[in-house]
Amino acid sequence: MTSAAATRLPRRRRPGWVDSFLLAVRIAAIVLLIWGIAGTVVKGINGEGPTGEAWRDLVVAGIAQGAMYGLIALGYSMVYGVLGFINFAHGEVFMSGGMVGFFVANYLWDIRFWDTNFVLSILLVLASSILASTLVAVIVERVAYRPLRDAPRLIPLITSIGISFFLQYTFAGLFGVAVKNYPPPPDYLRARIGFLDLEIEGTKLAVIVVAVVTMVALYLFVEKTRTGRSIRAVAEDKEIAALMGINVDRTIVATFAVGGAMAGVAGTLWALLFRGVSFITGFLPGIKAFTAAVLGGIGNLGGAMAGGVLLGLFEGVGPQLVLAGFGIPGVSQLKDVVAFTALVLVLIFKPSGLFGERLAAEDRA
Amino acid sequence: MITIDMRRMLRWGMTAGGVMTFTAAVGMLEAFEDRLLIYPVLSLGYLLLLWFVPVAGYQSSNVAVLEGMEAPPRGLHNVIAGAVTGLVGGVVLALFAIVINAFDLRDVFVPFSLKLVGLLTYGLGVPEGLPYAVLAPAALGLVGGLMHLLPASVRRRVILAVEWVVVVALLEQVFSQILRQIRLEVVADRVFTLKALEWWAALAVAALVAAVAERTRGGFGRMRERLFAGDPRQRTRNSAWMAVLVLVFLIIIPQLLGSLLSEVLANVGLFLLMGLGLNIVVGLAGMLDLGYVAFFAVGAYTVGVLTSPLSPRFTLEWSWWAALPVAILTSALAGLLVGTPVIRMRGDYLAIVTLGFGEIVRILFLSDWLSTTFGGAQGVQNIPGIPLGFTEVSGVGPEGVLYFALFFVLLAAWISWSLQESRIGRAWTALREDETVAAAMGINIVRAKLNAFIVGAILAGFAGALFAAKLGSVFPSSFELLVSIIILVVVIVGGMGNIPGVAVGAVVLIGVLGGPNLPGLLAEFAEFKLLIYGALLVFMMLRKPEGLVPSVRRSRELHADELTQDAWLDKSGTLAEAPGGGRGAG
Amino acid sequence: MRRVGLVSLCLFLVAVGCGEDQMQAGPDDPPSATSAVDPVENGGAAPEGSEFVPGPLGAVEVAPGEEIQIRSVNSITGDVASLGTPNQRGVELALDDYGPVAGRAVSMGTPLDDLCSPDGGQAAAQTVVADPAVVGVIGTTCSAAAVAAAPLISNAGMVMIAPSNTSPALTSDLAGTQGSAYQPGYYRTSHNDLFQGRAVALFVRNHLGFERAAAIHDGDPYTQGLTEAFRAAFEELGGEITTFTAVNKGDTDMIAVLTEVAAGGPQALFFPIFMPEGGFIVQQVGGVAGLEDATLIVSAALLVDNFMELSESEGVYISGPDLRFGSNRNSITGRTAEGLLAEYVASYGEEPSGGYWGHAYDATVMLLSAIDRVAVEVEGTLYIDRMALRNEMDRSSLDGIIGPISCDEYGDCGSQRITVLYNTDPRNIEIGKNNVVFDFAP
Amino acid sequence: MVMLDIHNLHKSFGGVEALAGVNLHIAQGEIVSVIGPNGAGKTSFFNVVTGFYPPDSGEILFEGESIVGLESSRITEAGIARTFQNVRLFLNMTVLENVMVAQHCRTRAGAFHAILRTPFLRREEAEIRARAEEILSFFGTRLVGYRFDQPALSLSYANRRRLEIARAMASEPKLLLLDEPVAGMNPRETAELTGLIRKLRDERGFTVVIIEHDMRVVRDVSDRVIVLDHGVKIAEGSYDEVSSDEAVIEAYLGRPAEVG
Repeated sequence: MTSAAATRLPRRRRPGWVDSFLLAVRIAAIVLLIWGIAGTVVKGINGEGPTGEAWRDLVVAGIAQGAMYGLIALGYSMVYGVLGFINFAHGEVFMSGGMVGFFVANYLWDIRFWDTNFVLSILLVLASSILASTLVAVIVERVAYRPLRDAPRLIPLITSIGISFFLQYTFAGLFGVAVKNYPPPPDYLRARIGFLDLEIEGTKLAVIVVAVVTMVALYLFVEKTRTGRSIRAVAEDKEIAALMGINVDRTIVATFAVGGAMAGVAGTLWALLFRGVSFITGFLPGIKAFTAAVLGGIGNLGGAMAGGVLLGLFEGVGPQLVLAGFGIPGVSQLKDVVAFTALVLVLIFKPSGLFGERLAAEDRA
Repeated sequence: MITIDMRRMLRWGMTAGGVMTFTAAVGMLEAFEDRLLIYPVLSLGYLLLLWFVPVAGYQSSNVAVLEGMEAPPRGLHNVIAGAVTGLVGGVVLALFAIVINAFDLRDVFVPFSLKLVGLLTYGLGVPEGLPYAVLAPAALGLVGGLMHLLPASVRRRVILAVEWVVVVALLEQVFSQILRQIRLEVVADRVFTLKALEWWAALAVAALVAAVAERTRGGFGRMRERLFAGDPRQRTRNSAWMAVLVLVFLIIIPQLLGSLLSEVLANVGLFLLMGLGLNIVVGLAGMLDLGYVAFFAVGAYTVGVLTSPLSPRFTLEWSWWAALPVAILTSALAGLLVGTPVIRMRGDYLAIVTLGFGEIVRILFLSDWLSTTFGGAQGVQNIPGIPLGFTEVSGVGPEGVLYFALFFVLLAAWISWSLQESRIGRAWTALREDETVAAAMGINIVRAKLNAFIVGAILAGFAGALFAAKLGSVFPSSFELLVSIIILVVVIVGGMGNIPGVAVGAVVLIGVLGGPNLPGLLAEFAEFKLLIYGALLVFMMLRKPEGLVPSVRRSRELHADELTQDAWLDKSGTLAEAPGGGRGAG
Repeated sequence: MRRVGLVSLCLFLVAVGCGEDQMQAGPDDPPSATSAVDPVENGGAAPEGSEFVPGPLGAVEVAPGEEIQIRSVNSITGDVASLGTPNQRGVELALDDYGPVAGRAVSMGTPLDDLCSPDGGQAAAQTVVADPAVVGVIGTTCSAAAVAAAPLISNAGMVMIAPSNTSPALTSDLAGTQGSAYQPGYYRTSHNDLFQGRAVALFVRNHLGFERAAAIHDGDPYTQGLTEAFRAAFEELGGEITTFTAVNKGDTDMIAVLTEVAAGGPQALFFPIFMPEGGFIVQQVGGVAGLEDATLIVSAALLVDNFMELSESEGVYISGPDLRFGSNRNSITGRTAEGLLAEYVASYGEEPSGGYWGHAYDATVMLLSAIDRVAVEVEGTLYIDRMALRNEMDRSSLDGIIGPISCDEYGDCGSQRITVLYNTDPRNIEIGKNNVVFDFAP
Repeated sequence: MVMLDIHNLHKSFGGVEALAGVNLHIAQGEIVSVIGPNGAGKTSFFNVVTGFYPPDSGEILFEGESIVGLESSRITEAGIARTFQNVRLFLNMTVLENVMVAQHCRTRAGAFHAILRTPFLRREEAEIRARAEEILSFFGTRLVGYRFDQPALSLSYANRRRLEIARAMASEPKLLLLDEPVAGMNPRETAELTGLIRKLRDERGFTVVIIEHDMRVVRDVSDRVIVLDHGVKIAEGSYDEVSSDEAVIEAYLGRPAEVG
């Protein structure tokens, strides 16, 4: 019925100078990307750059680091979905899990239990780390965030900054400022394990497997269980959820608890992968995890994990793949530049994150 | 019969016990045990340990009096409640001392040493010292309870006197320097011994404060009403008067204070300059910018690279005055470059992307790749001061820097006030209220937001240029993410969208507590500074979210519900959107 | 009650009035410190008939019963707290050991924080300079803070002895030309980076006989300066730097940087960075193809227990000042290195988390002994002449915990002995701490 | 002279086709009512015309020029102003500021003028304030005097509706789109507003398009009535013609049972 010929297809928006600027940025990004990668390929061909095997290790390390970010980002996305503000203290919740886990692991190492049956001790460490992180997350929610539930979103954000400082320097006061090293995992876990045709270090494989398992468990919890459904309802609209008989307070506590548990798991994986933990270990990963949550589309749990892995890859592989092609010296120093530039470009191409945000009505873009 | 609410008393007692145990466990008691406040009686460590007990004692029986309800009678039960609260707190503390004494937890909890046990039991060790460990808090709880018996006005004055004694004792350095600066060091030497306030001097200060408070009874309150009077014309006349008064006060201050306080005030000036800039972006236009330090860095590096003889690439050695306009230009350009992609993004995406830009700029200045221009990790050094006729204003003589900082702050205040009271300011406010409707009213959202970004960037550029000249060297470590966060906190805690608010925020947070890289007046809290900072932030946001000196509009926004008794629409109607506003910074 | 308020108020105003005319702002002449005697005899200020004539920089006057004021300015917050806190404790222990000077107690005042940044350093220096009774400063921890603090402290005529600054810019290039940030009155007991850079280059090039090396720093002025010194010295000796790159503080995944380094196929890797990044590199380097047999060299920043206890730190060379204090004895306080370490653990409940506590101890003792020699008692008042103190510091030489201390004309007082230790057994790090495989002295 | 000309306008949200090919025109100086059952696409029509959502296809000509794809602020500048179904005022700004801010696109004082407080700025600010006060006086004594400096959220519901119209007038449009202006008002206020709408056209020369459910208002005020249903125009003409039109009754009341 519509006579297509008569009406030319109208452009979506007549481009102002801002749109043309963003278009230029998009084009420039693509051109630079291709040029960088081409440069690296050329260097690779005449044997300068890292070998094929090195590339694989880079990718695996990026995925493992990304899985870590993803696990913390899950907590971010859940809290953000329900309460809608950036919880700066979530990095510290992750750190508290790591720290408590250290003391348990150290004790097990002293009584020589660690290297005799490692599996049991790592489970003990995992349990203590989850317990600590969940406890800290729930207490923080009860004391600082509950009274501010109806305040405009900037107020709890400043509170979370205060909590972040408070937790950091409480742990510094209680446990000292020195970096604490977990006992080393047993050799069979550190050796390289053949998986498909790849050779991956045991710890990295464990980290990826546990991250996937945790992700699936969380997905089942959120999608299938009653509490999960009420969390999604509260995330959609607090008032309506209350009308439907959902105890909003208990649901929000459950959200914080689950977010804390995720961070606790991440704390133990940190111990396996990096082993060094201190009172400021939580701040930067917290920021990176939120970047991952935004990259994947805030509020979208699958997006958070995928965003985390992608961020890990951008950081791990990006500098070598793109910047080295331009012959820039000391590319690893520009790791964060690549990660944040990637975030900006993704948000320019797709304003609500890669996998689209799932947010309450009034928060939607 | 007056019933004492046992549950409430127990809760306050446990809280008091918890606070005391935490203070001791974190190591604050031990760290400040040797810093005497009131000679020879009170040390800072014990003050930090026990300050909360009288507060808890008072609160445990303090029933909130609502309008229209007659206040419950105050009597003996208040005192008993206070004492019991203190007792419960003391028991908790004693248990803590016993636990530390019994088990050696030192390899886990570093501060749990026998020395701490000695302190908790006033040097008598576990069995003998325990009664004192319990009775001291009980006595303080009793004092808290006794406060009920005093009439309200007397109680307020006693609290004020105590607060002032603690402030004078803590800020001993400031007061002794002021006294020395005005030739009264003989007074300073007698009043302060071993950096503590003599006990009789403490009583004198308390008496003086009580006298002054009694004379200006409620004067401060009256002045505040007149200041924030209803109609705008009278208010502008008031604020003009206020501005002149502040100006005169600020001119004579550097002469009065000497170098230490001029340094602190110069730093406060720098942060206030950036606070006013960020206030335009966050407070007026409602965009949550977490990467504001990038513009500060651009301003500082521009001046550094152009004026320093050791600048790696260009050895232009311009004067600071020639470099300033270039610094403004480059920070404006940076504002444009950062602003444009960010404009279309929603609240929290904007926050994380600006945070990203802040980190990108810092790492590029730090990187070896660009070190041939910006000096990499060694930064740019030997930046000359600001040539002013015969002398040169630089960090060595902070008074000069303070004058410059004040000049720039007044300029920034004028710019943000004049923009706020113009059509651009109205556009920003509308934008913050409801972006889509503002667009429908003909406001070009993109241009309005970019304006805010660029003006904010220029003010940060000013601050950067002054910072480079003051410090004489520019290192990437001065432009951490923490700086952006602290400036945001200054704007929010001070009073978002309100110039005097941001000023008060800067003085309190940067001057007293110290900025990210600055010690501030309470320098001695060194390793516990951020702990106290964090606790203060949380308390501030729970008690007074609209800020220390809120703008009329901001407090209306936060308390919109109480203000509108006659609103026809239900709470969830249009009103619920009002505080949330256009999904801006809220 | 009301009259009391009025009286004190107008007293205050009168004081302000008469104080007005004395002001001179000008930054060039030292602040007119009333308790420090002004260089120009002005009227009745100086006591009659005393034969004490202050030098060009003025003198500190310490009345009977008063304390001699010195200050500690170190990084005691943030991620460098692990280096700064032991420095401050070194000063505290030195004060306890040395006891009173010329009959007066010595007070460190409130410990100041240089926040390991230029603005922190300047602010702390301002706090120090504001109190004219201060004689000298032990600090700063980070070179960046010293660059900003030194001008103020030197300008105030005070003396500054840094326990852990190593940047060449603060003193000299060891060949007679003054460093760009040198200020008169600045001394340090730590070594000069150029020595360590040259020592490590010599060790890698000659002792180990390698031609290809790589370097990683972490964007801190200290580590970047040291790797820069190493690169210059190594290339001078005919070696080739295959990769010169960096990580950021807070990075955890090191595979990326190690892959970048592995691409150049170095025989040795020098990364003088702090924990935890240093630990992450050592733990992850084994998994990177091409670096399996690369020799790892670090600096004293990692001469800490929680690094040396890492199983992967076996076989790592640790270059740095000769921390083999062993049986060294401080000739003035008589305290041995082991005794000081034991005292440290007893009073602070943890092993020192940084390597320069010995340097801080010796710096404090050096300052106190110099004050002792310079102070003059006249009618009960002790005068410490600032210029005389500086000259005394230039001349002072003593045997410290860290070894023999004597200052060159630009303030490098530390024993420039650089040693390279070989960490043989992470389970017993004491062996590693004394297992010197290479020795370098200028 | 045709002021607004719509050709074959399509807009769908996900599966729902809100506008399925709307064709209509508005002449200069007319008062036109747009009516239709709930969900007929009336408000979507307003939102698409004022640039809130770009149309999927079709043409919108305002005074002969296409305004498809323009930012809503550029469309307001072109001369179309609107009010909202559920009053969306700037609640924390004062009554006067709400009207003053709407003159943003008609004034030019930039940042430099503001900072230097130039005479041009002072004159323009005075003009803005005067014009705002004049427009507010259009509604009699309700929104003047002490009301100027009161926050918009303290106004009663009817006054908010009036303020929103005043705000729309302030951007000096040629075409006023009023979205259910009398919804929720009592009969007396409805009658008064109906008179005001006619005054808008007669005294101020606005062309007015109203979305309205109250048929008495439609009858009293509109020169012409357009009926939308399921995103399509099903009838057009005077109120009497339209109210007797077979399709319109069926759209509102549904098909009589027996025909089924």
